[in-house]
Amino acid sequence: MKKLINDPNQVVKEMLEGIVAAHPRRLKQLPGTSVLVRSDAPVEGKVGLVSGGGSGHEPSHAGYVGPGMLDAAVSGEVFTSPTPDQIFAAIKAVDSGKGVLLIIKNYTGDVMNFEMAAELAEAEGIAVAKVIVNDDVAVEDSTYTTGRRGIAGTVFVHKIAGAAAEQGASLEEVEAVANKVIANVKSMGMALTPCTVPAAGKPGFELGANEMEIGMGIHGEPGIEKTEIKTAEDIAAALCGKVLADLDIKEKEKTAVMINGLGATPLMELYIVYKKVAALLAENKVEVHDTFVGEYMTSLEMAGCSVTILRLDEQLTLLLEVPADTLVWK
Amino acid sequence: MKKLINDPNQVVKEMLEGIVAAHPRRLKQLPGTSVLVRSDAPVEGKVGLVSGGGSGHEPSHAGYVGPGMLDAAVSGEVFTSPTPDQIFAAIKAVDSGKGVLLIIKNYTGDVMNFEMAAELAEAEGIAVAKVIVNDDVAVEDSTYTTGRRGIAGTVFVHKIAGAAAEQGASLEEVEAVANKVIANVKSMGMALTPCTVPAAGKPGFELGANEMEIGMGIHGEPGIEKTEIKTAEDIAAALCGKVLADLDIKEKEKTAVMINGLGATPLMELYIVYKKVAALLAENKVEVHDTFVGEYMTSLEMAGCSVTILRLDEQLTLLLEVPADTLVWK
Amino acid sequence: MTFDAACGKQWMIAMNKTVQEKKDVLTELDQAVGDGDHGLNMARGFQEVVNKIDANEYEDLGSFFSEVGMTLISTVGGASGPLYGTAFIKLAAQLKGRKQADLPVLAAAFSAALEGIKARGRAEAGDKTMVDVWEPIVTHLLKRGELLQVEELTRLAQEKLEETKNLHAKKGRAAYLGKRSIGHLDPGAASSVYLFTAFADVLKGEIDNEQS
Amino acid sequence: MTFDAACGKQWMIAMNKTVQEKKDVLTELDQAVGDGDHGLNMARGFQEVVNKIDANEYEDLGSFFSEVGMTLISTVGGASGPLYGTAFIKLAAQLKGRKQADLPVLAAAFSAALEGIKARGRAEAGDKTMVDVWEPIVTHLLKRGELLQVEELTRLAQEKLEETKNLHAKKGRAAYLGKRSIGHLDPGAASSVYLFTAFADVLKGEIDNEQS
Ligand SMILES: Nc1ncnc2c1ncn2[C@@H]1O[C@H](COP(=O)(O)OP(=O)(O)O)[C@@H](O)[C@H]1O
Ligand SMILES: Nc1ncnc2c1ncn2[C@@H]1O[C@H](COP(=O)(O)OP(=O)(O)O)[C@@H](O)[C@H]1O
Ligand SMILES: [Mg+2]
Ligand SMILES: [Mg+2]
Ligand SMILES: [Mg+2]
Ligand SMILES: [Mg+2]
Repeated sequence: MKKLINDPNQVVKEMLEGIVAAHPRRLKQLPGTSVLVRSDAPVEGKVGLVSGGGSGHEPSHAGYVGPGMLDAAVSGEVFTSPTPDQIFAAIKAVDSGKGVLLIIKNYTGDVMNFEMAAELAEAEGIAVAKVIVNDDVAVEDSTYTTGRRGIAGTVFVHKIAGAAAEQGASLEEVEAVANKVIANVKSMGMALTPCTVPAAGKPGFELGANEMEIGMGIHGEPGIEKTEIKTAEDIAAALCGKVLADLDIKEKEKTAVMINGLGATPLMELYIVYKKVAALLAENKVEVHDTFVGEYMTSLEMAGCSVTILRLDEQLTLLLEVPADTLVWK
Repeated sequence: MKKLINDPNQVVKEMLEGIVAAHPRRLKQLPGTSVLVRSDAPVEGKVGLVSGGGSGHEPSHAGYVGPGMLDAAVSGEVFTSPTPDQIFAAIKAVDSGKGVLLIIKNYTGDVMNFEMAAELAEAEGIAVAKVIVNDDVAVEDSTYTTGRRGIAGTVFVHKIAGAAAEQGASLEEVEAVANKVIANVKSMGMALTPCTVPAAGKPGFELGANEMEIGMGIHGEPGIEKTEIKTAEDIAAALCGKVLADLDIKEKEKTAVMINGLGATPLMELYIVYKKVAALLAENKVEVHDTFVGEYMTSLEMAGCSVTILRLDEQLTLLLEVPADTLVWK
Repeated sequence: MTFDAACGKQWMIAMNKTVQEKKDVLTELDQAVGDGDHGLNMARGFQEVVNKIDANEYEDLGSFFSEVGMTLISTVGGASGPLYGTAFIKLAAQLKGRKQADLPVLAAAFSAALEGIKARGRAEAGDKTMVDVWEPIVTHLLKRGELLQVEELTRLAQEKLEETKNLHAKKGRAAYLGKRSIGHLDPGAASSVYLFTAFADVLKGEIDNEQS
Repeated sequence: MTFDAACGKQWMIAMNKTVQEKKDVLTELDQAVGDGDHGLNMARGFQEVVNKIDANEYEDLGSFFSEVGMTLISTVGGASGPLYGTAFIKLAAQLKGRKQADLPVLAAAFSAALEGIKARGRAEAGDKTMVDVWEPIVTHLLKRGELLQVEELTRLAQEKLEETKNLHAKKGRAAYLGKRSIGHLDPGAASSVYLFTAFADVLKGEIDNEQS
């Protein structure tokens, strides 16, 4: 394990201290917690947005805290959902009386911890709504199982729900638009190399010198299948094909596209992937309104990428375009 | 070599196509070249700024093209300076009659190719000025040698010279402020893992499982020495110490700091490094006006980081704060 | 046999000891089907439980288990934190005000704990989760009451863990693997075996004490 | 012995053949002290040179070498592109209007090429660059004139390359290594050996032709 760290058991704590030291005008840390909130929280007359999850997905989630996006990001240990007390602290810190929306990625742990926090908040009379992001089409969708994972598409939920909240929408309205994004956003990822949870000290899985994992999650969880490495074009076609099919997108529909790097993939390679994705969308006569290429939802130092497509209507387009002022999304 | 590519010999071409496909409103490619210019180039009444170098440093340099920063980025093959004809094409495309500043990193290849391009441009009557960035304190400074390399500090030159140009400064003024940044910016880097030039197919150097390279450049060129891996704190202290000593910074002086990831280093680790850098600067009573943590000048998928410190006076502070509108710096 | 807060402490200390020793085993199980943090999560949580309870005295089993549950909830995170946390909170609710409990009372409390896990996790037996150990153990405790042989408990837990190997995961992170989850043990079921083994050891100690 | 554009073509074809074969060798040398692209740069550049000249006829040596130089300048990049490019442009300037050249004329032209390299790169002999091969070769060519023995050329180039091993680099990317550059051959000196070896082979062919 080669990492720029001091103590594998202190990485989250030290990272949060580093973030706050670097961006004191933007972010503050709730004392004694792993919660970062925008420095002017709670914002009067605005629904509060809380997201979070395990650490190791940076810039998610602190990178999206700020005007026009999230009010708070709660960080758990690496790849481990934060605990209810932490989430509850975040909810209290961002509630201005207009209620709080929790944006949760669909992992059992996250769902349970956020639910427990919501129960605590409701017991104190705070209005809380929850949305659960499940954009990962790599996973079979079924009501009998946990369902699909939430991955990079979550960032679009942050952005669009954040814009609605900033414009003064009610909790119900913000929840509704967040759910609209969730219904219209799909993603799929792949990995070329594994990643190592610092405290675990060894890679979460193995891939041969010539292997890749298709349908990879963002926690080193195994994906759909291991195959031989393919070209960027084949990979783009596989990911994009499954996403488009699942979205059931029609000609002339408008989309936003995200090519997300998982941590160690050079931007150069993400753009090479996008070149093919753009060609496929053009072939399918799908309109691309805007494109985002970079690291938005990572998995430590994993090499690989995910492709996310969001179907846009007029409301979503407008909200996507509202400027935000966060570390990553401006 | 595990890469998301199609053909190792086409990576630059395909990347540029991907960038233009993704950001058609921001950037356009000069036909038949590897030059990306801001879509409204040449901008009337503004000095043009051209930077570039070998590819593999993304988001440098195309990520900094746009209002308030560069007018054009010229991309060579991976880690290979672009050729004079390409640079010349960029100069012609961004010159509005007010002259063009070339921002060159101090590598023999870059210097010679940009110089030859400048000669071609001057022969056509275009006023050209050149500045050479040499912020890497890892390298001995001497008039008998090539001198120091240009690394991540270059981004501050782009930003500040870009702001001056956007405000209507003359070529001489833009050149002067660029040189002021260069005189006041120092960096040093280190690597945990090597990187692989796609067409070479194997890593540029080797590091043992427990080794790191201190003073690493951004091309996989060896650094000052190989040592055992140290903690993030020790590494931060080593890099920051050398940079501060070289800058000869005094108490109460104002700075901007950049912790730059070389490609595969998680943001988490960069912030852990920054935590220590912030502590060291506080100890030295150095004021940090602004901090930038992320991937600004990479070296393909190398793991490692560099620390850059820029001494700010009032002029540089104001210019640093002017908003830019580029892919990476806003 | 009666079980009091002192027994509870012994139980948690024994559980923590096992978990610290087996941290890597749990992590490896979780690497195969999940995200590789279950050993870290359990080690962090039960260490904190032991730190907390060590310093304190407890009036009754309710306040003891409540402390355990709250500590797990606020230090473990992930899926296992709320689940184990809920289980202990349910034990606490059932045993509130009791200084000690006999086997039938404990069995009823474990039954409530199991219901708590199932409600929180929306999992059933067969979904390849900790429920696959908890449910047969609770059934057994309820059935045997005072007649419980502690060795049966340990053996049964271990058996049920082995059976998770052939299951196709429906809940938790392993569910994302679909059929590829078959052939691996469930990490939470494994940590549950440690929990019931530690419990059985405490019972055995008590029974031996009483008999001597 | 006279040298014309046809000889020039042979020279470039031979050089390209070697460079393609030795691409990995050059890359490895450059990985040790630089950024590992010298083999790729040379292979890209001389391939393009061969593609360009193959299709064309050249009136004189000037237009031939000018094409070679411009092609290298616009396809190689890096440090070696401007340096080799400048060298050929200087050859072109010296040989402008000449259909053919004898050894003393060629020697003078190479001398101008060397000056071009040194002016462009601001390097001197001893700085561990291609100049460490070029300078002694040019001196030798000037000294021997018509009396040149081609084997001497190849041997001398090879010898001078070996000597770069013990030099401490002052120019080019290897200079960043400081003392750690000692013990490695200079990649550009190695490609220069290929260039002069290919040149010597063409001369040898011409001489053999004339004698037969
Ligand atoms: N819905 C559920 N119901 C019951 N148990 C579950 C559920 N989801 C997960 N588990 C248990 O939790 C264990 C995983 O715990 P852990 O690795 O600590 O959390 P996470 O999965 O969030 O990383 C699984 O092995 C399983 O036994
Ligand atoms: N200033 C210089 N003068 C003469 N030759 C130089 C100079 N700098 C570099 N070289 C030559 O160029 C070679 C490196 O070429 P190459 O690897 O293609 O370019 P780069 O160093 O830009 O990657 C060196 O081995 C050396 O022989
Ligand atoms: Mg987890
Ligand atoms: Mg190079
Ligand atoms: Mg887990
Ligand atoms: Mg090189």
